[in-house]
Amino acid sequence: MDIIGSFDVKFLQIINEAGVCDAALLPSMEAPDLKKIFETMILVRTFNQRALSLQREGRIGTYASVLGQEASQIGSALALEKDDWIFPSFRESAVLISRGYPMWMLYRYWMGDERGMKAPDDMNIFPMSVPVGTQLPHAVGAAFAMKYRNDRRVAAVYFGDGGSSRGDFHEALNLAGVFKSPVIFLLQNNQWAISVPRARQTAAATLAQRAFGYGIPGIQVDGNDILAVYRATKEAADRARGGEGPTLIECYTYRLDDHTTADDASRYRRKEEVEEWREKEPLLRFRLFLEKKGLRTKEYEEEVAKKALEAVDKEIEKAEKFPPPDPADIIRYTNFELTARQKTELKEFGWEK
Amino acid sequence: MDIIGSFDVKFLQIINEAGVCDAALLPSMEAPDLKKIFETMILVRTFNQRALSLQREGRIGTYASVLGQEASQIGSALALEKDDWIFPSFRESAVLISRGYPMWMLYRYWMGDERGMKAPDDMNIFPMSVPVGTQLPHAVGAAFAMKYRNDRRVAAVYFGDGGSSRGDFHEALNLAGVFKSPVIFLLQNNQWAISVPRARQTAAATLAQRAFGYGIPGIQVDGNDILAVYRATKEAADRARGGEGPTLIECYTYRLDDHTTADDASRYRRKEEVEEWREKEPLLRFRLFLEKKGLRTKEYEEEVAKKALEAVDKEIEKAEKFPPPDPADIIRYTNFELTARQKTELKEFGWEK
Amino acid sequence: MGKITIVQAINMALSEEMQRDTNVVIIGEDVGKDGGVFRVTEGLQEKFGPERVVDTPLSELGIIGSAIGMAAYGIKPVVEIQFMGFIYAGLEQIFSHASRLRSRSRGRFSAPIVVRTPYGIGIKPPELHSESAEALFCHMPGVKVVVPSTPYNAKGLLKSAIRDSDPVIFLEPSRLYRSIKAEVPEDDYTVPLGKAEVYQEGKEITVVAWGTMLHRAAEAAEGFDCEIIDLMTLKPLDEEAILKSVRKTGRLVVVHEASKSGGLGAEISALVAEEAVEYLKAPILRVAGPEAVIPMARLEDYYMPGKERIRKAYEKVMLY
Amino acid sequence: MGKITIVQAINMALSEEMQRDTNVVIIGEDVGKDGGVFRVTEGLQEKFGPERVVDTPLSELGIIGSAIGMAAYGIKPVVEIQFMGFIYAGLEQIFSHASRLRSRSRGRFSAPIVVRTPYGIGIKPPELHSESAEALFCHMPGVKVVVPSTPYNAKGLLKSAIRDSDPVIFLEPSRLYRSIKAEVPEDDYTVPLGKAEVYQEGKEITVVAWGTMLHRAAEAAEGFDCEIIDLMTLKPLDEEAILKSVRKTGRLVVVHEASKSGGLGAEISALVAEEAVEYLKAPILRVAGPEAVIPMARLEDYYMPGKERIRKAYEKVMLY
Ligand SMILES: Cc1ncc(C[n+]2csc(CCOP(=O)(O)OP(=O)(O)O)c2C)c(N)n1
Ligand SMILES: Cc1ncc(C[n+]2csc(CCOP(=O)(O)OP(=O)(O)O)c2C)c(N)n1
Ligand SMILES: [Mg+2]
Ligand SMILES: [Mg+2]
Repeated sequence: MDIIGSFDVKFLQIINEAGVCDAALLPSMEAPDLKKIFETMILVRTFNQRALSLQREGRIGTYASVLGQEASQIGSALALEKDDWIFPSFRESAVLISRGYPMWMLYRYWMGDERGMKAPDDMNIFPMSVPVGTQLPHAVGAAFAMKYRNDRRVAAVYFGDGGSSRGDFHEALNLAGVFKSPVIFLLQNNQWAISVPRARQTAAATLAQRAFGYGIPGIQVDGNDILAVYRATKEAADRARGGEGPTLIECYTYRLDDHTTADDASRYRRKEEVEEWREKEPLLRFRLFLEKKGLRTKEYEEEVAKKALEAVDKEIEKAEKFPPPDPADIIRYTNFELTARQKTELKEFGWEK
Repeated sequence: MDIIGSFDVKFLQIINEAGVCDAALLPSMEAPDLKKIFETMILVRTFNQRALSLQREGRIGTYASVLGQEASQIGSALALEKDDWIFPSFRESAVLISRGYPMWMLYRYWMGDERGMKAPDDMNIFPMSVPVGTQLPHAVGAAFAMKYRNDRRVAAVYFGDGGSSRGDFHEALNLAGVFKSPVIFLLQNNQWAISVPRARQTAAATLAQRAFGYGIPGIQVDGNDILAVYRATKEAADRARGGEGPTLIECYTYRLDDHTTADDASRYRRKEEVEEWREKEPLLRFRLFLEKKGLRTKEYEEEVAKKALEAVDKEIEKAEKFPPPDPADIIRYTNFELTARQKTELKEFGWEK
Repeated sequence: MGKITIVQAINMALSEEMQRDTNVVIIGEDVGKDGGVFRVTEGLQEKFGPERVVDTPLSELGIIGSAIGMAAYGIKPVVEIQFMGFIYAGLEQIFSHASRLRSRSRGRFSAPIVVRTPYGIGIKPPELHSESAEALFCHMPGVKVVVPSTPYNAKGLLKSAIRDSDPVIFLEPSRLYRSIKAEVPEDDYTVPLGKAEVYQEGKEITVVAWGTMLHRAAEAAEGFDCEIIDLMTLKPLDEEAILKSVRKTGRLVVVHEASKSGGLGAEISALVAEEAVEYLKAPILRVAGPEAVIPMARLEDYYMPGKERIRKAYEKVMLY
Repeated sequence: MGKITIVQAINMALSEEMQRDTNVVIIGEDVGKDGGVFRVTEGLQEKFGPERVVDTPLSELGIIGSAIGMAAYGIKPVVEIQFMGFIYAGLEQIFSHASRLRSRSRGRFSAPIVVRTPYGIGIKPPELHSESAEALFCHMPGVKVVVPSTPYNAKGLLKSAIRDSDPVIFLEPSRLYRSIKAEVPEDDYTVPLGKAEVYQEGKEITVVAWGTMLHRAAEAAEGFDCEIIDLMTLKPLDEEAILKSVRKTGRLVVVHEASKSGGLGAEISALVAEEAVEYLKAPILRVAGPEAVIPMARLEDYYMPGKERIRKAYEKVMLY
């Protein structure tokens, strides 16, 4: 039988678990860049820890922790330009915080307030998508429009290993391939979709290899290695801006916490597995790397932690002081203009001002 | 970068365009088997030609020709066992005829009569699926049930290059991979989805390579080589029965006619392309093969053609003499038992007996 | 046996039906080890094994689509969709296939699947976890739509749904899952599909409701002489039960959570306007959600018809 | 200019809007070289190029889903779905995203897409090519639903739809595509969304219809004093137009092709039963399809409300 095509699945790692890096692959970054990454990681982790405790105290609703996925999220988010568009799922707090999204708004969102998802005007960040995987086509469409308008921008869409099983994934990647749209598919393979392990999500050995089926490049990166994620994303973004179309990046990482605060992962996964992965978690590794670079001092770390805590506390205060939403908002944002029935309903419900 | 996976896409051809075969790959078939194949091809072609003329005469409705795809359809259909289940799309007349489906019923169907899709009790043939690609999950489910019941059966589902772009394709192949269901995905890549050429359907070079993304075997076969299609299907069926799960077979073939009788392909594709493919059409090639085997005589061919015409004419007569459907059927088959409203409606419309 | 919740009653129905018929299989996301996000299928995988309680990839279309093939082959899939807001990906499979397979094949094949899903407003969850889209299914011929309102009828209706020969969309009001408890017999009883029940007799106002709103409508009825009908099966409608009551009371209020425009209340109202208009003493009122997206937690209570809104409707029809 | 068909009128609207606004882009299956299976987009790819008239893979979910991203980014996609029966794969994108993006982002983003699709019964096509599922969209908050009935309003309504700030489902009655011809101005006029039109004045029966059924309802009206309302926009309903007419005539008949149960007729009936019941002299009748799957060619005519069925309804309400 003739062989009419051949494909290799590649894996990118730059810093290994011991903090040792492959200098040839290192993105060109100065100390301030590296510090910015570290500081963002700490900020995110602080945000996340506080979110978990606020939830326990009943001050916010169900929350989806990003613990363990900081490298995959921050590394990719920082590799993008200010005008690029982001299409997050519900677990992308770290992406949003990296882009400067106001943390108090994120907290508001998790308090069950839609206003938390009204991105500031200078941020092209779509509301988090709750139905898993359904956001992928949106990114493809925005990327189509960028190309149509000759804007040198990129659309980046985040989703999980679970999301990769949905038809939306397939149709989005296929359309992006056909349109050669400037879109980056940032698959956060954190090994679990609630209680369903990666191996039950698909029989394929990697998710990166799906890319071949759409004629687009695909790569698996060590999703706990923030510089590998950064580099792969940057390369994909450059290619996209250069008119070379979409890329699938599988960030191989791990969800260290429960699925959400409403979940109890001990029902379905072994503690040992979690512990193994805890040793590979991204902050540990980046700390070692910084240490080797001579950028890590005790004072610096303490300073960063303190600042993060202060910042987060201020944001929580702001979120909690924010006035409650107006019930009329329920109706007001449904259509561009109120329909006759909506006007009647506003009156009937006594929501009219 | 490490390579963590490698894949080759293979192409299977047994008889080339000159009718020369690769003896090592030839399925073990005696003269009667080969003749049966030939006779089925002629029967199908006769059915098809008559359908096209009946449509022109206004005696049937819109019809989707199978011209050019006989090898892909008949070769695969004959490789399956009697109890296997078939899930066809609307262009699978050749599959159905190969399985002995009453041709008069097929004509009735194309006359716009649902009764034409009520498969005889001894044939596990689902009604043709009109919404493209949506039948794939049904085959996966039936295959799941076969495995659940320990029936050594196979589900075979037919769909086109167009159908392979739908989310249903993705979710079906992925589920089949996870469940290891005994299902064969018989992709009829006839190079066109109405006016959309294969190259615009996806940026991937082959459709067979999609299989890698689901961890299942995939192969491209020369879809105009009936023995190659037969062999690949047989192997897939054997594997499926042996508990080894699903296979994707891309039959590389060509739609020689318009999409349907309602279409005019000259609007969107070059005549030369069609002519090139006409030279590769499956019957031409199988004739040459039979000739080399000494199985083709003028008398035999004439006899086969005559019998086919007689058979088809009888079926047409039967179809046309069949009494018109009862309007009450509209309502009668909606639910297992009539609802109160349906009972009222039957009365109101005067359809009650 | 003590009092049990709707979650437990449904679990009991599933367990009994699986015991009774080896064809019954549960499929869905997290239904196995995890026992479902609401724990409705808890313990069933242990009892019946992973072949019969099947965890799937995240694939609503594929789950519902493959259930159709399973049912056509002859086994009985009971699908769990995690929240009603995620059933939309499977609508084509339900509308174009499950509901039509019998008609398309003139009776040769059918797809009697059961699709269970938590539905409705009231647990302050994230977005799209509170859908109340029953009307979509009620318009589509060929499917049945069922909503239980008590542990007793949850068990009995689900058993009927599993034994039914048509596809059944079984909507479980998530707000009621654990908020009502009642005695539920351990016997093998069923509650028939297609039959409404008079939840409370009365003479002056017919109230039609289902699920969570049934209880609200009943609470609001204090001081009114309401005949409250628990619809239970939303499709096919028990037309006789509704008409009989309205012919007696001359007044009709329908209460539901979904947006009023095009909601099931419209069909019930239209039925009466067509068949019993001459009995009407008052306008037919629908107490329902506004024409708006169902909000997240902070505004949820405003959206959902509350006691006051319902009482106002009762008051209004009593003015006539 | 001579008389033109609805197909031509829609083509004209598309061409004019593309000329007027370079943001307008057409996407769909076979819309380019082939000009669409009904030739509605014929000639537009030649005129505006393949970047603006975009042939896509066979991917309804992807087409509608990506249109949402396009619209949010600021271009104006006009999607063609080949037949309404194939829109179901895109329902999640419409229900969970297009219709909610504005609300979810509190006005920061919106998805004003236009989804055009041929719809309805009457051209004897294969299965699922005759869907009449408008009611599904009418129940979902946040989208508009439009059905033209003449070449004039087809052009004017489509132009309004393209300029609208909400997602619009634009349903084109395939039976009317080439069966009516009329003069259509070459000017840049629009017909507003949300407004019904009195197609024929009358005093005794209010008839509400749209698309193909409008013409049937009018033909059947001979000998009756019918006020016939062409709804045109199905969502949001022009409640005032309906109520005003019913308050005058005291009788209402709604005619539609879709299954009666849960069809849009129910909402119109319920509106009247709620707001104008005291004006009613007769039951509100709905002439509609039965609770059944829309059949293929041989039985099509039986399913679709015919003149006789409509006349019977007129006769019946006139008995009161
Ligand atoms: C379409 C859909 N189905 C089900 C759910 C319920 N649900 C929420 S998250 C989740 C698992 C998602 O897994 P994955 O995509 O891997 O993302 P992760 O949670 O791991 O970040 C499920 C099943 C949902 N939100 N959307
Ligand atoms: C979901 C869906 N979308 C659109 C159509 C209209 N349509 C019928 S056949 C066809 C092309 C199908 O192409 P392919 O899958 O390659 O099959 P082929 O016609 O080549 O056999 C289209 C677009 C349909 N039937 N179903
Ligand atoms: Mg995951
Ligand atoms: Mg094709």
